[in-house]
Amino acid sequence: MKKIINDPATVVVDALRGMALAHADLLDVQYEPAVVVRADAPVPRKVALISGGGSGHEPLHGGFVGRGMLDAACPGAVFTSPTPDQVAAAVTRTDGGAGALLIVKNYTGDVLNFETAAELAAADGVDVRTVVIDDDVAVKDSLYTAGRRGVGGTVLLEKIVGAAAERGVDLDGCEALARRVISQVRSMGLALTACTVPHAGEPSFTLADDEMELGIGIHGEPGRQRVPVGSAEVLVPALLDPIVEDLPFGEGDRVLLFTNSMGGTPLIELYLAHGIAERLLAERGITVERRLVGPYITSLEMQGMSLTLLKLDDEMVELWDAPVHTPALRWGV
Amino acid sequence: MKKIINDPATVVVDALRGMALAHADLLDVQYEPAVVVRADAPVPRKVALISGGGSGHEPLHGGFVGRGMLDAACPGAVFTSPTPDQVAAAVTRTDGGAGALLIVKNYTGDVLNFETAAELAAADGVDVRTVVIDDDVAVKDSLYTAGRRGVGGTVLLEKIVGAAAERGVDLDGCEALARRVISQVRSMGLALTACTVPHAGEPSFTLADDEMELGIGIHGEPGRQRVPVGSAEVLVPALLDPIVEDLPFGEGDRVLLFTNSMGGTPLIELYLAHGIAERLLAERGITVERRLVGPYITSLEMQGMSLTLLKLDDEMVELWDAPVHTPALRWGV
Amino acid sequence: MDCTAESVADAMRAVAAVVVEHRDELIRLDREIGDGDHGENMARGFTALVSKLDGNVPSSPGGVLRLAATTLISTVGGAAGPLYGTAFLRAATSVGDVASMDGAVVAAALRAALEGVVARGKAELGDKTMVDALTPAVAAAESVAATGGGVAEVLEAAAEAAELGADSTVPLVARKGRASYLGERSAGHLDPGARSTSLLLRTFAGRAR
Amino acid sequence: MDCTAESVADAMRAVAAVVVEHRDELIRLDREIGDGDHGENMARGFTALVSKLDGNVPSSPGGVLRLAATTLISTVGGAAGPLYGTAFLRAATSVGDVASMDGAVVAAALRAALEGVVARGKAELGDKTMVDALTPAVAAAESVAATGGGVAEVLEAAAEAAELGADSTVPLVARKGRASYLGERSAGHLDPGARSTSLLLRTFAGRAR
Ligand SMILES: Nc1ncnc2c1ncn2[C@@H]1O[C@H](COP(=O)(O)OP(=O)(O)O)[C@@H](O)[C@H]1O
Ligand SMILES: Nc1ncnc2c1ncn2[C@@H]1O[C@H](COP(=O)(O)OP(=O)(O)O)[C@@H](O)[C@H]1O
Ligand SMILES: [Mg+2]
Ligand SMILES: [Mg+2]
Ligand SMILES: [Mg+2]
Ligand SMILES: [Mg+2]
Repeated sequence: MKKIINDPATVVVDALRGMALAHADLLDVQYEPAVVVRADAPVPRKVALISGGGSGHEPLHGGFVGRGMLDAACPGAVFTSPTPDQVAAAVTRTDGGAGALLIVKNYTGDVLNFETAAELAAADGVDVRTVVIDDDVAVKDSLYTAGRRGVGGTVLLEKIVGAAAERGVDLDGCEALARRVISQVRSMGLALTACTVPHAGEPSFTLADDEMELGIGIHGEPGRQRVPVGSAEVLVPALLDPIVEDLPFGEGDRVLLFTNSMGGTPLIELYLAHGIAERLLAERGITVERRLVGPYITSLEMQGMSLTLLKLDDEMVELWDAPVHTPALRWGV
Repeated sequence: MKKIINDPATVVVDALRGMALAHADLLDVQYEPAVVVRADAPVPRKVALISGGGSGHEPLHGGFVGRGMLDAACPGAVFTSPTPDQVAAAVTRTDGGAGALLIVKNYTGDVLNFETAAELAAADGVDVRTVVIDDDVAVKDSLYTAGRRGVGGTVLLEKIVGAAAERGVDLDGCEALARRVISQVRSMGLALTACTVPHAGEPSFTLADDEMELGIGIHGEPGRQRVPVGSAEVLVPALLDPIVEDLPFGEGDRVLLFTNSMGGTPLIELYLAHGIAERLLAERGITVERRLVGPYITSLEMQGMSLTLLKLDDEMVELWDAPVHTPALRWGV
Repeated sequence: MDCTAESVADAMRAVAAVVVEHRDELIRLDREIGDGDHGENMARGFTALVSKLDGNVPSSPGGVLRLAATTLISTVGGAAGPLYGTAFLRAATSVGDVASMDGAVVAAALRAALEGVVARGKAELGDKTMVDALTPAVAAAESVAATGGGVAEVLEAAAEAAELGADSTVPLVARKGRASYLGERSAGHLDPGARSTSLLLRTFAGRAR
Repeated sequence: MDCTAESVADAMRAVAAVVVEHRDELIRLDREIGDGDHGENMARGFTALVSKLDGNVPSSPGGVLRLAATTLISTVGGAAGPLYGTAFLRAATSVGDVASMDGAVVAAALRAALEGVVARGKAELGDKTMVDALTPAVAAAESVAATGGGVAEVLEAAAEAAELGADSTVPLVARKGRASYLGERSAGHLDPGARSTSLLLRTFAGRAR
């Protein structure tokens, strides 16, 4: 394992210290328990948007804290969901009197820990709602699994609902919008290499030189299927087709295409893949109206990528374009 | 070699196609010869800022084309400087009547190709100036080498001079400012893993599990010294000390600290390293007034990082803060 | 033996040592069909519990169990944190404020723990989770307690059954937790949470002797 | 033999084939002390030259050399592009518009090429660059031409000297180009540009026989 770290047990806190210094104008970082809070929190009469999950997916979620997106993020240990007291502290710190919306990615650990936190916060009299995002089409037979995982769609959800909350939409409205985004977003990812969790010290899995994991999650957990690596012309439809067919997306649909790096895949490959995905969508008569290309929801140093497709309507486009000022996404300000 | 590509010979053009689709509002991409041009070029009476170099360092340089930064970028083959006709075409496309400033990283190939292009453009009657950036303190004995390489300082140079050009500073002024930045910026990098150039198909070098290359360039060329990997508390000063001692930077100096990933190092490690660098600078009485943290000048999928330190004055701070609207850097708009 | 607050606290310290010792094994098991953090999560949680117990042991066995619950909930994270946390919380409630536990109290506490885990995680027997270790352990504990067995006998029976239960997860296809994403590929691996449950019970049994 | 535009064009086609054949070797050499692109750069440039020559061969040897120069400059990039480009440009100028070259014209063209490379790249003998192959080649060519040698003899002598010159770069510490960043670690490796220069001259010599 080669990493720029000190003690594996303190990686998250050590990184938070650097993040706090790098973005002191935007973020207020608490350590006991660990919470990344918007510098001007609580914002009076604004719905507080809170998310979190295991660390190792940076910039998700801490990089999305700030005006027009999250009010707080709760970073767990690497690939381990945060504890309820982190989430409860986040609610307390950001509650502006309009309630809090918890954005939870669908993993057993995340769901259980946020559930406990919601009980604690409700006991404190805060109106807390929870939405669970499960956009990963790679997980089949959800009856026989923990259900579809929350992956790339989370970034789009946080941006769009973040913009609504910033505009003063109330808790009911934010919750309904979040559920609408969840119902219209689908993702799938692949890994060319594994990643190494610092405290584990060894890669999560091993792939031969000509193999990839199709349908990988974002936690270094193996994917659904190990298949031979192909050219980009083969890989991109292997992700895109299941996504399109799942919702399904069809001719005439307007979409946001999010081409994401798992961390180790460089931008030159990502742009290359993005170009192919746009071409394939055009061939299906689907209009790409907005796009996001870059490493926004990652798995440490894993090489690989994911595609996310969100069916847009006018309101979502407007909310996507609305100002955002966070470490990782910034426009309109 | 595992990459999301088709034919290694067309990687750059294939990636440019995706980039053009992803950023159609900002960029106009030409293919024969390959040039990434600001969508609203030429901007009348504005000095045209042009840079370029081998591809594989994304987002450098194409990701820095746009308002407040570059007017055009010339992407060569991967790790191969562009040809003179690319640069000449960039000058022709962006010349707004106020002349052009070529920003060249100090590598034999880049210098020679831009030199030829400058001759071609001058023959066409355009006032062309060239500045060569050589901020890599890892290269010693510059009398016996091709001189120090241009690395991380390039990003800061392009942002600061780009802001000046956008404000209407003339060619003399832009050139003088560029030379001032070059005189005050220093960098150094390290690699934990090698990268693989697509057409080569094999890693540029091999490192044992406990080795790193200190003083790595950005082209997968081996560094000056192969040393054992240490903890972040050892690695960060190994980069920072030679930088601070070179200029030298001293107590009371105001600086911009740029903590850069070589591509494969994830943000969690980068923030961790950034935090240590800030602490070490504070211990030396050096004030970090601005910072940039992320993968902005990379070596494909290489794991590693670099630090860049720029001594600031009021004018540079103001120009750094000025609006910029490019694919990779965006604020104030 | 006397099953007082002090002896439950000692058992918790012993569990912490065992979990730390088996940290890498649990990580490896979780790497195979999960995300490789189970050993680290459990070690972090029980290490935190040990420092909380230092010089500050609650006055009843139930108090120690409650402290274990809140500490695990606030330090473990992941799926295991809330599940083990709920297990200890329900056990604590079941034990109440008795000063010393006997075999029947222990068996009832185990039953409450199992019910908590199932209430939280909704896993059924055969889903390849810690429930597969805990369910037979509870049954064995109850049958020994029903015939008047003491704490040592109850826990010995539970530990033995948990080991067999954990081993029974190997051929199973996971239907809950992270391993379920693997589908058929999860078969052939021991479930890390079932393994940690059997380690816990084995250690408790060892201290009760 | 007759050294006309057609035969120079044929020689360029032969060079392209040889460069493509040695592409991986040149990449490997450049990977060791550079950035691993020299073989790809040269193959790209000469392949482009071959398509330009298809059905459109300039009317004089000088014209072919000039076409080689502009094509290499606009397709090779890196250090090698401008250096080989300048070399062919200066050679073309030196040859002028003669319809066929003799030994003396070839030797003079090689001298002009060397001067162009040195003017552009400022490398001295012993800096571990293509100059170390080209310099002895020019000297050998000139001495054969001075005693009335024909094109074939002149190029044979140049090729032989270039090979020795290229080999002589192995122990050197680079002081120019990318290899110079390695300092002492550049010693023990053959310079890729010197190797490609010797391949070019060997191929020219082969076609001249
Ligand atoms: N729904 C569930 N019910 C019971 N146990 C579960 C459930 N989901 C997961 N587990 C247990 O949790 C263990 C994994 O714990 P851990 O690795 O710490 O959490 P995570 O899966 O969040 O990384 C599994 O091996 C399994 O025994
Ligand atoms: N200043 C110079 N003068 C002469 N030859 C040089 C000089 N710099 C580099 N070279 C030659 O160029 C070769 C490298 O070419 P190439 O790999 O194509 O370009 P780059 O170094 O830009 O990647 C070296 O092996 C060396 O022979
Ligand atoms: Mg986990
Ligand atoms: Mg090169
Ligand atoms: Mg786990
Ligand atoms: Mg090279």
